[in-house]
Amino acid sequence: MREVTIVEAVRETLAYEMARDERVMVLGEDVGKTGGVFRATDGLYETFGRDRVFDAPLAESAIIGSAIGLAVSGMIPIAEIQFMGFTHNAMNQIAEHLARMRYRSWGSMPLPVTIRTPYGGGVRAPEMHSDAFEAFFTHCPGLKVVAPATPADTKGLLLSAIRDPDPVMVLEPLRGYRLIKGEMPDGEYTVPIGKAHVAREGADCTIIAWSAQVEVAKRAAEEADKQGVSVEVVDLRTLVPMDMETVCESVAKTGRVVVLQEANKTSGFAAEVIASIHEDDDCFYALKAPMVRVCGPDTPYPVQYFEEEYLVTPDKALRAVLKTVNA
Amino acid sequence: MREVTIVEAVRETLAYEMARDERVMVLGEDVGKTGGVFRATDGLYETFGRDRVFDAPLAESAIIGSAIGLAVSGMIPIAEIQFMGFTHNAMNQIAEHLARMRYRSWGSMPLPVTIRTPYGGGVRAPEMHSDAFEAFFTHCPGLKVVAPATPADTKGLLLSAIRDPDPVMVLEPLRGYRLIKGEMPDGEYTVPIGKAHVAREGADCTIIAWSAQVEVAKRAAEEADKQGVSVEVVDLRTLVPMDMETVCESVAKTGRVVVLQEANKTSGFAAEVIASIHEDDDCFYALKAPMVRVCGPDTPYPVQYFEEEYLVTPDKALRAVLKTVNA
Amino acid sequence: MKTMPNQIDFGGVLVDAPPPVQLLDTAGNLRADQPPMTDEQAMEGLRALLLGRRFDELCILLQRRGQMVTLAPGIGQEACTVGSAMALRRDRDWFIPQYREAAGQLYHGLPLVQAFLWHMGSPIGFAIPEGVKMMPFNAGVAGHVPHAVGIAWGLKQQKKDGVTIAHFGDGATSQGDFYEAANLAGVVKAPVILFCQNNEWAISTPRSLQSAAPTLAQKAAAFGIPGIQIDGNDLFAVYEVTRRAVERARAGEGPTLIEALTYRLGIHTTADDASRYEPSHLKEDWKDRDPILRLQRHLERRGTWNANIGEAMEAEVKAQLDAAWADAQASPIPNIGESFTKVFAEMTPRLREQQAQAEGHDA
Amino acid sequence: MKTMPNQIDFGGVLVDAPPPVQLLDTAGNLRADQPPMTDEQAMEGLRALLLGRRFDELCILLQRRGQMVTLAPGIGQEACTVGSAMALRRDRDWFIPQYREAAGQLYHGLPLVQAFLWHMGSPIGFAIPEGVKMMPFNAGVAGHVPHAVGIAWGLKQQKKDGVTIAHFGDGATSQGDFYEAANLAGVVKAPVILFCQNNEWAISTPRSLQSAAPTLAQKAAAFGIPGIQIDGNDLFAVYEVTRRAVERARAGEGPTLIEALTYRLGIHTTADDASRYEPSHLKEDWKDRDPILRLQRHLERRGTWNANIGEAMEAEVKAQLDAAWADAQASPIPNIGESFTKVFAEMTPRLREQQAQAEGHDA
Ligand SMILES: Cc1ncc(C[n+]2csc(CCOP(=O)(O)OP(=O)(O)O)c2C)c(N)n1
Ligand SMILES: Cc1ncc(C[n+]2csc(CCOP(=O)(O)OP(=O)(O)O)c2C)c(N)n1
Ligand SMILES: [Mg+2]
Ligand SMILES: [Mg+2]
Repeated sequence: MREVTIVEAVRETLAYEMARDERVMVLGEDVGKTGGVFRATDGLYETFGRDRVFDAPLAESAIIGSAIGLAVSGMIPIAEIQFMGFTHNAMNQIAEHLARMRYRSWGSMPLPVTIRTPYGGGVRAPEMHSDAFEAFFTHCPGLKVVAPATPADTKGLLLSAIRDPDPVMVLEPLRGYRLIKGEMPDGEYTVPIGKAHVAREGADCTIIAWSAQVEVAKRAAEEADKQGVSVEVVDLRTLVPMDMETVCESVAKTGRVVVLQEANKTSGFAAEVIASIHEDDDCFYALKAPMVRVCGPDTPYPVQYFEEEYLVTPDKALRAVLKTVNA
Repeated sequence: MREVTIVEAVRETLAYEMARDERVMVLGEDVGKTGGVFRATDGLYETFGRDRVFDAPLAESAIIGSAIGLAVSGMIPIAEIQFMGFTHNAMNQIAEHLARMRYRSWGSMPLPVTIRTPYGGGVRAPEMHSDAFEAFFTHCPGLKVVAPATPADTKGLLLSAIRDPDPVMVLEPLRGYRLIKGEMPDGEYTVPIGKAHVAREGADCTIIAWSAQVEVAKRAAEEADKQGVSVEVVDLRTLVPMDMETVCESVAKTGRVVVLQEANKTSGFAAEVIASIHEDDDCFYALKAPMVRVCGPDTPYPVQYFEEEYLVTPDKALRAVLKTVNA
Repeated sequence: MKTMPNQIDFGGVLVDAPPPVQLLDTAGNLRADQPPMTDEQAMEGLRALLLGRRFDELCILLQRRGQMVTLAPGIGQEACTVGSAMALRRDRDWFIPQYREAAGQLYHGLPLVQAFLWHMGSPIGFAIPEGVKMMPFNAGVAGHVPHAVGIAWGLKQQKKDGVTIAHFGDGATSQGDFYEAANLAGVVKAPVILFCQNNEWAISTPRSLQSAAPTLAQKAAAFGIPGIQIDGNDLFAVYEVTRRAVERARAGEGPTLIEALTYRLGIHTTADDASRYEPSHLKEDWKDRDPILRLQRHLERRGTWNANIGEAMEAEVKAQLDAAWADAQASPIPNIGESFTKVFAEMTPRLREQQAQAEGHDA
Repeated sequence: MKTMPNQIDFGGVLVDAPPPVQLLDTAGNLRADQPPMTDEQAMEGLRALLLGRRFDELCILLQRRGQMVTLAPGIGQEACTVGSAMALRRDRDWFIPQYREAAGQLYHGLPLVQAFLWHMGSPIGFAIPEGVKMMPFNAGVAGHVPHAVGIAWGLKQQKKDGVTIAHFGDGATSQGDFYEAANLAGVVKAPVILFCQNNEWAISTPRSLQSAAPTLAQKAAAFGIPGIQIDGNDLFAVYEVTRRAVERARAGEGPTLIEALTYRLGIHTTADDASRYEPSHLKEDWKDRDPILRLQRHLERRGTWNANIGEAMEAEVKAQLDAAWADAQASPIPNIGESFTKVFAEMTPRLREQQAQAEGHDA
């Protein structure tokens, strides 16, 4: 175990799997010599060469579309989209083709494609560079969606994603790339897709979070502790398929739920979390108070002036916790 | 008042507004001579000429992207996307540009653009021609989304959309184009964006629906009547902004909620409806039983063999009503 | 600085687009020293054209009777798909269809029964059999072009000796995916043939409204790859030009864009009504350029074909179609429950639950 | 069939791409009979180049000090944006930027204070003042190209006498939106200039990996419109070729694609580290071709410019920048509450609620 950042976890995992399996290749904008704009592919070009670490033309739809073909031909492509906002440019390939090919071909054409993309804001980036619309990918049947919060989970989930016979979107916490540090196991290490994780135990209220929001949740929990409220934090890790078992266990214990979501509120993934808990009889009857969402407002992601006010903060999360605990 | 179909309502509304305001133009694939693949623009080409009824090259992103420019230049463009599935190809223009331009330009560049598209399945069309991912558009700040269920609402909402200073997605019930008939007022007639409508009064349970699901809801309500259960049907009409007032009034009355959604379940708009009701204190404490979603399964929209089994039927809706009433 | 209809303007340098390649004229005369294939091969090609034609005709009939779903026949365009498929090696080269290529797909190895099942709306029609190098038909215009490029690129990387061909229409050349993929193909020198069937229409939109480019072949200039315009109703021209492009691709020289001039002698799809927009004389004008007639005329002149042989061929094709159609009808109808197993390699908990519901286990 | 580096292959017909248009060589010698503009205009152009250069330099400095957000300077490329803006009429022609065009935007009417506010991350920097024919900068590569085409098309439909110009980079020419929009522009003969600044890099991706097309100008062939390659560090060539394209557009003859050869003498953005990928000699090679130096050399030879005049101009530009920067800093900081009012013309109930929350009314 070593302490690494998220971006180091990504890089080492890619290097590990590329060394192990020569079918694995990386393609995307600027993934080559410069090692990706966040250095997530740093050094791969030098080790594995241009064919397996491919600086693609500036065309997201062609990146995903050709990754589909590469997979059909026998390769295991990992496509990087430089910022999540630009997955919009490839939406047709992702939602209509990548996600549906196994189904369309009635099982005859599985696509082991991984899409990695930095996700969310908080680093004062320009417009379109801070998008968080994971909800949409979770609404595309045929796609799995993971959103790790720690370096270890980043390694474990990325490795699982690459080896998964189906397409997986790996949403990497942009603002955590360098800020979030943590222990990461060496060598073989996978985290199963579809398993949530209790990141912190507590008794009075459950905060459900994923990706960068897990940090926010933990800080809110610490604050809550000082006020005598014991908060459990469930890190979903995987959004599709969601681990209702772990969620319901926590809800059964605390009876109170706060969901954190960086994206703008309306139709975000928090709504699915709430609806899923609501419609699960065991979960529902354990609830002692209405669940609360803490989300970004329904404006576009703002320019840098308002960024901090836009984001979900430990303070906002704490207020929601106290509200539900006192409801 | 005359009885017309949905597609006739669309056509007459377009003709009405184009005659009234010469800035209004229609662009899309095959909207010209052939009058659109559903004949929604039939006759417009002959009346208003090629410039205002423009057969675009087969390029959805250019259709929406150029509509943005047309609006900036002073036109009022109505873009038709031939089937909703192909809005995926224009997602970057819709989500990143059209929806955000007013905000990006800090209010200086409003975009009065209307996007019309047939939405949903049920007509045994090929793959990608039956998509229903309204949820995504409702997650794009800056977009309004309407989904009429009747010819009168189609006219009223389409007219409001064209005149709205902001971009509006008009989702037209594909399978209702010819099947749904109803009275439509002549001349000036608008339905305000953001107002739901109680399509049927009832006392024991509220079904919330939109677009083609309103018909399904009504039929389920009739069946329920026979079994002594009185069902109220709320036709949302507008998804963004959602009319929580009308919804909550109905919930306060019945205390029970079933939401119908044609799209696959996970992260669909029904989740937002449920989360919104759940977090509204007045609504929440009026609930006598957990709310229920009735949705499409989380598979891609199927080939024709399974289409009927995939869709939400009055029978499935009825079962949900009975379940919640007996809960 | 004005360009003439067939001229291309490069910063003031005007270039004439060369005329389309033709090896057989409408009357069936050979316009080359040698035919590009043996008479035997030509007869095999003729039979494939006929099978495609009769398959499409039968399916339209069955569709009108309610036994099939909306479909897009390739009537009049069969030389494009068959001729190009003949230039491939089935065991290693990939044929990536749009939705109008049944003739070529059958030639390349799609079992006839599956083609019927596809048009019946059965999911089994989409399951590509082991060993058949093909993707299922794609209803989204141009979306498959990057797939074809990706496959070709992957084969090259793995040093597998294969090329791919993607078929698409004139309308598809307006889609971002076509351009992005073709540009990428040029960069990686992917062994791919981009085969555009310019049938003059994209539903009701005429070729002239699709692009101001006088030829679609010249779009190749945007990608730094060769582009060539051919007579798409001439099996020999299609075969020979594709064959050369395949050779080029196999030799590592990269992609080629082929624009085949053809015409939709049938219908756009069974859901379309062309009388609303298509000038009736156009179809008439093109009837005489029918690729089947043309090849028959040529082979008749060579003594390889005559009316009797033609009849026998028709009977054989009919018998083959009837047998496959019977098989298709007898094919088991998959259960909706099965569809839940096709989303992922393993069902998620939610899918399992939904499967149980759909199968009525929890009604 | 192999093409030479600058050749285009049309079905076997090989065409040489013409050399880039140049009116001023590196030494400042005029390579034409007449300069395309008066000395007065040229001095105005020089001042605009300088203002753009000093603005960018100042902003980089301020960014390094933490007073500005990530930004993309146009250092070395100013002749492209200023020269093309000089060919427009501010009161009716539209300038549609990507993100690297401050020099041209300032020339076309963007108030300097707003340019500062933009780079400070203030939303006010994005509010286009009444009467300025411009869209706010676009962070999504090529996404604005269809907007420019749409504006041009709309002006034409409304018989308003205006043209539009869209600026974008070499990388942008790989995006579907560029191709789709340019193709549409050809079809509707939109009065638009598609101005590609080929600065040899898209972040770390060299031009050679962006497309196999030997020139980007030849992509015009795909759209049936003229394409022309020019020296982008030559203000005269940029101005003159753009002017002719504008004239053509105004006369109803449709769009032109211009590829300007230039180089990113500065940085990609303040977030990039070019030392990781850029061979250091390249920037050195290009330094002598600096568009400002070149114009100064020319004007010095004509007796219009000398070191003293240059110093005065520098001082004037500096004073202008200092004043505007002071204004920008004094500009009121908008309240987050205001941002809720910019989503729609009227706030929705939910936005009103969220506004109240954000302003702490319901804490
Ligand atoms: C991306 C996309 N947009 C729109 C459609 C609807 N559509 C189906 S076929 C067609 C015309 C296609 O024309 P072309 O590419 O020339 O092929 P053809 O049908 O003539 O073979 C259109 C617009 C679609 N299937 N996909
Ligand atoms: C659609 C999209 N994809 C990716 C990016 C990330 N990105 C920002 S600038 C850039 C390179 C652009 O290169 P080019 O078009 O040549 O313009 P230049 O920066 O050289 O002026 C990339 C990939 C983006 N902004 N938009
Ligand atoms: Mg066609
Ligand atoms: Mg560049």
